[in-house]
Amino acid sequence: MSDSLLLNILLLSPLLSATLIFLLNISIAGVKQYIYTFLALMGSGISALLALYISYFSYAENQVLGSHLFTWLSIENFIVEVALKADALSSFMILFIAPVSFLIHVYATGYMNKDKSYGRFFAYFNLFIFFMFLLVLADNPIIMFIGWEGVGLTSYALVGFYFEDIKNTYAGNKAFIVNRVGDFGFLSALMLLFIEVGSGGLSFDAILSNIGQIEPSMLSLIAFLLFVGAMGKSAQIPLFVWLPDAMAGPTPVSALIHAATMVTAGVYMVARFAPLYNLTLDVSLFIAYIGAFSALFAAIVATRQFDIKKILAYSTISQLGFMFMALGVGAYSTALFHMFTHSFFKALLFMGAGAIIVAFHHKQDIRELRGIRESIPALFVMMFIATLTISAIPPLSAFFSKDAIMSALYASGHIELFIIALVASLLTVFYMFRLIFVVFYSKVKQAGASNSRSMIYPMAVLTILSIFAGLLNVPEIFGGNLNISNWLNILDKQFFISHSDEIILMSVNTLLIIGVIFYTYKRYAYSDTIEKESEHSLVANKFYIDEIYSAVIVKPLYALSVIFDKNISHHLIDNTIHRLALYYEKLGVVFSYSENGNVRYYALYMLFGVVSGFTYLYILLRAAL
Amino acid sequence: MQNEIIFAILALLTIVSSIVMISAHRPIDSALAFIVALICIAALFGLVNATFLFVVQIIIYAGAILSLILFIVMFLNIKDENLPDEKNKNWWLLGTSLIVAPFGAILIDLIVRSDIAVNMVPAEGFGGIKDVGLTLFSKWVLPFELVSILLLVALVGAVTLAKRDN
Amino acid sequence: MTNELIALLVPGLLLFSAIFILLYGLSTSYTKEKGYYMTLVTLLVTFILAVSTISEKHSIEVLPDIFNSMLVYDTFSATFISLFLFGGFLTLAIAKSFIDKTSYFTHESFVLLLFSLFGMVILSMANELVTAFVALEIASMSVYVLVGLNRHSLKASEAFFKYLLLGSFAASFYLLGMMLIYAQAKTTNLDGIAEYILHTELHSQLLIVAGSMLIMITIMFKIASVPFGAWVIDVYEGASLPITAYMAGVFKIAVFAFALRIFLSDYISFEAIYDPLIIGGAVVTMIGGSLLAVIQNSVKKMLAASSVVHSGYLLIALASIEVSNQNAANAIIFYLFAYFISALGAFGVLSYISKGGDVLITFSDLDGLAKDKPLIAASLTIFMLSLAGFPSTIGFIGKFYIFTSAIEAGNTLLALFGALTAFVSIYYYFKVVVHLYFKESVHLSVDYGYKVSLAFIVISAFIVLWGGVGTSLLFDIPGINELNKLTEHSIESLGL
Amino acid sequence: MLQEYMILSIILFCIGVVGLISRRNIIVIYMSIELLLNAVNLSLVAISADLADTSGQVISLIIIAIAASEAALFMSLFVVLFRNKSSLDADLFDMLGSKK
Amino acid sequence: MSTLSILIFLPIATALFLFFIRINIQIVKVLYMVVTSIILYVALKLYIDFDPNAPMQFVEYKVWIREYGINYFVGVDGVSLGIVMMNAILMPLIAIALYKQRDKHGYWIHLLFVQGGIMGAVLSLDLMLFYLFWEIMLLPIFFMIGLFGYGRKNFITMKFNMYTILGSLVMLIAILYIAVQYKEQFGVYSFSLFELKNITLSSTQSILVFSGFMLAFAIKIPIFPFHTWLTETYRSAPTGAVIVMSALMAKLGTYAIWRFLFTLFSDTSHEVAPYFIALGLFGLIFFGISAMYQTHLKKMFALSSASHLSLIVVGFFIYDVYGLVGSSYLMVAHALSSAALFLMVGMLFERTKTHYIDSLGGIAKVAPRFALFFAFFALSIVGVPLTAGFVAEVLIILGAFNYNIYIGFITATTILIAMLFMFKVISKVLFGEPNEVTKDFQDLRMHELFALVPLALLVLAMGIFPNYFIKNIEPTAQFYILEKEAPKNDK
Repeated sequence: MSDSLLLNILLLSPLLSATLIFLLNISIAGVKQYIYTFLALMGSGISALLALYISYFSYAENQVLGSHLFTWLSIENFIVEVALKADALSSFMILFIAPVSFLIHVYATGYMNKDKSYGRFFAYFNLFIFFMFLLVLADNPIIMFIGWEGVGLTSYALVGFYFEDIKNTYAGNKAFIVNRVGDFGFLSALMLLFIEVGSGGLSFDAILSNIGQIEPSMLSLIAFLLFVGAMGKSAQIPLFVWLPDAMAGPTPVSALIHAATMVTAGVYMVARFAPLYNLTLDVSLFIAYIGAFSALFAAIVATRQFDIKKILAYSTISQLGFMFMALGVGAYSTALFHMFTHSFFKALLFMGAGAIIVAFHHKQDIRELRGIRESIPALFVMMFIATLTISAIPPLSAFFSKDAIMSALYASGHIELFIIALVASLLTVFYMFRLIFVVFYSKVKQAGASNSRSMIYPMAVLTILSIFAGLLNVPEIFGGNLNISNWLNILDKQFFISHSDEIILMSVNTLLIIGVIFYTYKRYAYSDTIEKESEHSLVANKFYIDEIYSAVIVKPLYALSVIFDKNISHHLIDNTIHRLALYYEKLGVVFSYSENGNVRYYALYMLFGVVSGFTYLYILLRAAL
Repeated sequence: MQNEIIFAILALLTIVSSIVMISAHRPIDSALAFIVALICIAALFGLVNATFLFVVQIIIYAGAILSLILFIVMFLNIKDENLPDEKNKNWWLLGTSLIVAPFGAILIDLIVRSDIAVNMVPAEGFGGIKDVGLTLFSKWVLPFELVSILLLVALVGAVTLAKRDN
Repeated sequence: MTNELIALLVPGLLLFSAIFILLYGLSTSYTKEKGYYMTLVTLLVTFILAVSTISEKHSIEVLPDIFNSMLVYDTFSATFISLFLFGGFLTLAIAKSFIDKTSYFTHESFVLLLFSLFGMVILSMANELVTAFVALEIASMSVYVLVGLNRHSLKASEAFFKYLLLGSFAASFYLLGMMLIYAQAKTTNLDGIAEYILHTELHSQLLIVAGSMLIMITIMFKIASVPFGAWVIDVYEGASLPITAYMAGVFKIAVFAFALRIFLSDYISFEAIYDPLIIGGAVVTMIGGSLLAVIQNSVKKMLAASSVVHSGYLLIALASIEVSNQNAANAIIFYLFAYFISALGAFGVLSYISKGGDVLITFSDLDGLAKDKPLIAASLTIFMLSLAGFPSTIGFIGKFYIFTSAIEAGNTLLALFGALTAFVSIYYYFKVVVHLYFKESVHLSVDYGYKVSLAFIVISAFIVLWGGVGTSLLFDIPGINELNKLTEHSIESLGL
Repeated sequence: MLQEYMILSIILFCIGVVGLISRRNIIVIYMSIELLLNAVNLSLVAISADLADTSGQVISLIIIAIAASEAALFMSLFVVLFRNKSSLDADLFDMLGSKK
Repeated sequence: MSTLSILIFLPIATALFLFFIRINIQIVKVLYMVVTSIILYVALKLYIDFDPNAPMQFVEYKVWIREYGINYFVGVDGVSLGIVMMNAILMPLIAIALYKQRDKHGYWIHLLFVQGGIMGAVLSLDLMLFYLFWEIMLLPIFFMIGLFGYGRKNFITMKFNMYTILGSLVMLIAILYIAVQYKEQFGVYSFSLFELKNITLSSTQSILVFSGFMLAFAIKIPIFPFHTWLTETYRSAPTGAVIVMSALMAKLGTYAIWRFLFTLFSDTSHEVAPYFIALGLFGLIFFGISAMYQTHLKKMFALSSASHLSLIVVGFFIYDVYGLVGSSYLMVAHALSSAALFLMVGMLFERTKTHYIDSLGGIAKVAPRFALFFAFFALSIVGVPLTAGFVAEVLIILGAFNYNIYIGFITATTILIAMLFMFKVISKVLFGEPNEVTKDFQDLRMHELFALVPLALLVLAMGIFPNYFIKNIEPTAQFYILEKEAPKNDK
């Protein structure tokens, strides 16, 4: 089997299964559910296997797979090939995307069991994977952009999956629209890139090898615009507003799209353009700050949320903020590694939340979900491990990844970033354990349904991954050799930090975390503190960001629309035209007074004509003579 | 010189009677003033040796047409109270005169400016019936014939319009 | 047959036929049918005679010894004669239903129609002012009477009154002008005047300029240009429909025949003096006409008012005639044909559906006619499109020629103005279409009968379309090119 | 003499025009029209005398004939109008106007 | 008869034939299908035989009005090919989708007529011929709105008609003006596009004449501020007419910019391009934002069309190969999507008797197929990847950035603009719980699917394999660019 064929199959098998499911779904009513299950799992399963295979070879033999499908567009210099390339970065991406996708597929077969839109769901789901693969495997940014937009689109469809409730639809709309604002930046950046260096080819390699020719200010602009795209996709300030709302979708969707894969696309993109960002330090720093504020802001907001999925959503924003901080200071592989671990534990958290939701009659408010530990012990264990992971308790995976970020921040010399990151990470611990303690440690008890095995087993796999994934990139200090960083081989900025400093950092960090856990336990476990927390505080209302956006952007646009259509188009232009016509007719009426039917007046007009004609003639003749 | 004086008197008379014609309230007065004007014009014809035209003018205009008008006036038996009540007649007359004045003035100015008189001396018998007749039947036979058709048309038309239903 | 013979035969036949019907009408064996068909046959025969002489360029003086060079028979006059004989024929043919349903089309009406055509024939051949005037008067007086034909109708009488009064008024201007020209040029022959103008300076042409202006005013009166055309709506409305059609289509052509001849032979020397006047006239005519047309409720009055606008277009072309370039004259002839066939058709349709009544045909009377009588509605629509100058109709080609010639003469703005009035005219012409097709029918289905009238309406509609797209590429029927060639020959024959 | 004649004729013409427009009585209007024609005739005859050419007189003869035919039509007009409205007031006949 | 003449005259001749022959409506429909299918077949053959690299093909030349040098002169190149194909494809599909709804002879006759008219206008290379078709294709629409429209149809069809004719008449004068100029410079009249472009005009002249042409096109497209006929007209027009107007006739306006203005006044076009780019961009945003608050589906889609057409105008006036190709591509792409959307709005109206989005909702639940297609076409208007619109928008944005970076940014807002309203439509119409109006909504019938599926496939194909289609347009665009850049020989 040739290598390019492997890539093609990897990419197209989800598409094929999506198409098949889709066609079955729209053309034949009452298809047996297992057919869909089979198709969906085949699609994602094949690609997961292939992804593992390809990544392994990339890792082990450093080989770069490529595949050229066809020419998408070729106009003058603008030659866009539909080409796939699995270099280290891409391979790394598919390494976790494909398996996690597959696991979530399996999970979803349980979650969506007996749902009447079962087929539709998996059609979208597989389509999403296709676009995600396209995004990470594309060899040029235009095709990447197609994948980029495609995941946004499928995300839209999946968020609004239960469209009977119009609110879900609006959440989907919001997701897509905000994403598109980011895409606006991304696309603009691509266009500028092409104009600057497009004549040398549009593949990533060609572009990145030519960026030296671009003048710095333009380069900064491009870098900034690219990051605007990332902001949208990865839900960073100010374009984060869609993500919490996107929780309206079925939980597997949240797990897959809004935790593990799509939202990380921004990180991937920035890493992909690492050579560019290395040249634009101003923009990089900007990214770091945006990441920092996002991390802090989301963490603060998450502390006063009650919806279990919303908490996780804000947590995602916050974690993405960490990644961007790392990216901003140039620690690309560190960011990528955190993304890697994050995808496991965050997916796990979401799946756990989903399992809870399914088990407890679709209740999502943590105040109503109290005391459920006894009825779902396995879930509790997995959720607890995941929470520990996200809190970066050593030696769980996130410890390695988050610690690397903290060290990089510290070493980069931006202490303010480091402090923000620290605070955010402590807040993370706080809100996550708030969730755990409120839900599982309660005096009240309630019983729920049990979850199907198809839901539990994938979670178990992810639990294991969450625990051990960190081992793939153990830093030197623990005797590791940073396997992943080396494999990725991105132009990371090198930070020097002494081992003693690093150990101090780690220990202080860990101690603080444990302290926070205890504080949280005191505050929430077996207590009613949660009931006393207001839903109307500034934080609970996310600092009124949605309202501000609505007042600043949506409402003015709407008002503008009224002004444009009513006042300008209708009143100003159209009425002027109507009035002109009306005046013409009125003038006709006025003129018709001359046609009064009296013959003497008619003769008088003739006389007027004669006299004025002669006056003219006389003046002319006088002049001529 | 004598001719000029006669011309002046006749011209004045013509103008005065024309003005009377257009301003008289009753049509019968107008008609009588018009007769005077027509006769003056006939005399002016005579003054330039147009003897045949002089006769024709008297016969056709003063005789035929005017009697036709008078006949109509009588026939229709328009009483004074049936006459239009022309309250603003004088204003109209004045206004129209003012409007038409530039037209007349311009034409008169143009006529004065143009030196059109050639002052040929007429031959013997000029303007007599024979002279006119010869010209009419040599040079102007076509218009003449056409006029006959025109009269026929007028006749047919008048009959068509004025005849009673059977 | 020689051209001279035809030149005599055509008016002669008309005259003979007129007098014959006049006398025959007194006989008891006379019926309306007979009179109608005699007239029709006369027109057909004379038309065929005239049309046989239009194919080539020629120009002769008719009996120059007897008529003293007062009549000229050239392609120009042949074309015009064919045009209005055809027009008269078509009017009468379409009016069949109208004539049958009314009582006032007595034998005199046919006589007068023939007389008026006779007058027009002479007018288009006249090469001398007095002859032309008498011919014009023959035509006019016949038409005056035709207007007032329906003696019992107050409207007709009033129209007759206005037309007669104002017509006489205008005629006196003609006479005054003729007198002034004669006073200076010492001749009334067009060629003689042209010669005089050619050999003298402006200061000895003053009276000719003034006189020509007065004659032009008469022409403007006859073609109903603002401000001399105030009569037109009233008179068109008062007259019965076939007569209105006749006036709008045929009579206007005859007047233009003379106007063009006099313009091309004499006035053209004063082009610089008259152009601004004609342009001014064209502008006010177009504005005035379209202002009046938009407010009308009666279709007939709307058509009348719009005929004023069409006169405006003709004036545009008239103003665009230049010494060096006489394309505009071709344009006028073409446009006259275009207008006449369209207007005739439009009035014809109205007369066809009016059932001979004296009632106004308002727009709402046309409501929903298309459902009932699709053929009539389609024909009327075609006529409206043509009048509006919509492409694929002859009216468009006419406008095209006029605007082109105007631009060629440097009157681009005038052409633009013409286009804008054409734009306004879309409103009132399409209003008819709207009523025909889009409004619900209010009256019951009526059988109009008279397939002959209908046939001629449809034929006219086809001519309108053929004149708009027709080309000998498709069938061997004379189309735009041939018409164009004809107009060119006509104008060129004036110089022969 | 020619110019004087022509000036007189213009004056008469103008008077005729004034009468035609200002007066409401149709008979007077008709007479004004006749006056217009006579004014023209006057000049033609004068021109004829000046040129010593009878053509001018012939033309005026023709004009007189035309005037006669006009007269015929006007007479019938009077009859028709009077029959309809029992009046010869020009202002009464305004039913065809387009005034709104 | 040769290919192009068949395309133009077969529909017209059939329409005329059907007008005079009163036959059963079923036969009319069958005949309609037969004729439009023949046209489609001929057009496809044309597409296959089309040689992308040859300048003007299938040229036919016959003398029409000799005296004035007006000829029957038609030909096809990369620019016109797209509209020809759209015309050929859409017409049978309209019939398939609507054949049950419309039982009036006139409907089909007018559609045939307009097909021929549009073919003629697109293929004409003689200005008078173009003008002829440009005007007569108005008539069927005028009649269709008047006969089968809704609301204040009479007023609106008149307004539309007059508005358009105003532009046309001014254009007529402009055409005549350059023809006369040609005559003065070369001694004979000619209305042939390729001869007229040799004339030399002063800059004032050429700007004035340019404006004359542009007015007509601007009204037809419409460009701000000549758009006020648009919403009302679309709202009142029956489905067939709306499709023809939005998918074909409006595109003719933009097509004509390229075909005539760029050929005749390439310098002037270049000079005034900034103004039209500005106007186009303003229109893009203006119409997009105007559409936001609409509740009437057709009005909203009308404004959406206007917004996209403004984008097309921007693309053309950017006047580089990306702009030209992108705009031509968008013409076709938008034609497909908007035709399908209006078709579906028509189906919607037929089923629910309403056009107001507020009274709709929940259709996705009762009619999933309908919802699917509706959402698909709506999204293709928004320009999501894998649809044709995306390709076109990317190209236009690229051209815009190439032209000027600020223009580029404003142009790029196009990917935001359409969303402002499109998502509102999708949500309100398709999603939520079905209400009284929509609870018995019938899903797409078989024949409707037959009409929509080809459109959807074509939109997808054009989005996924754009190069296959663009290779037919690009050489023509390149040709124009070369011509623009080449200095005029006699100046």
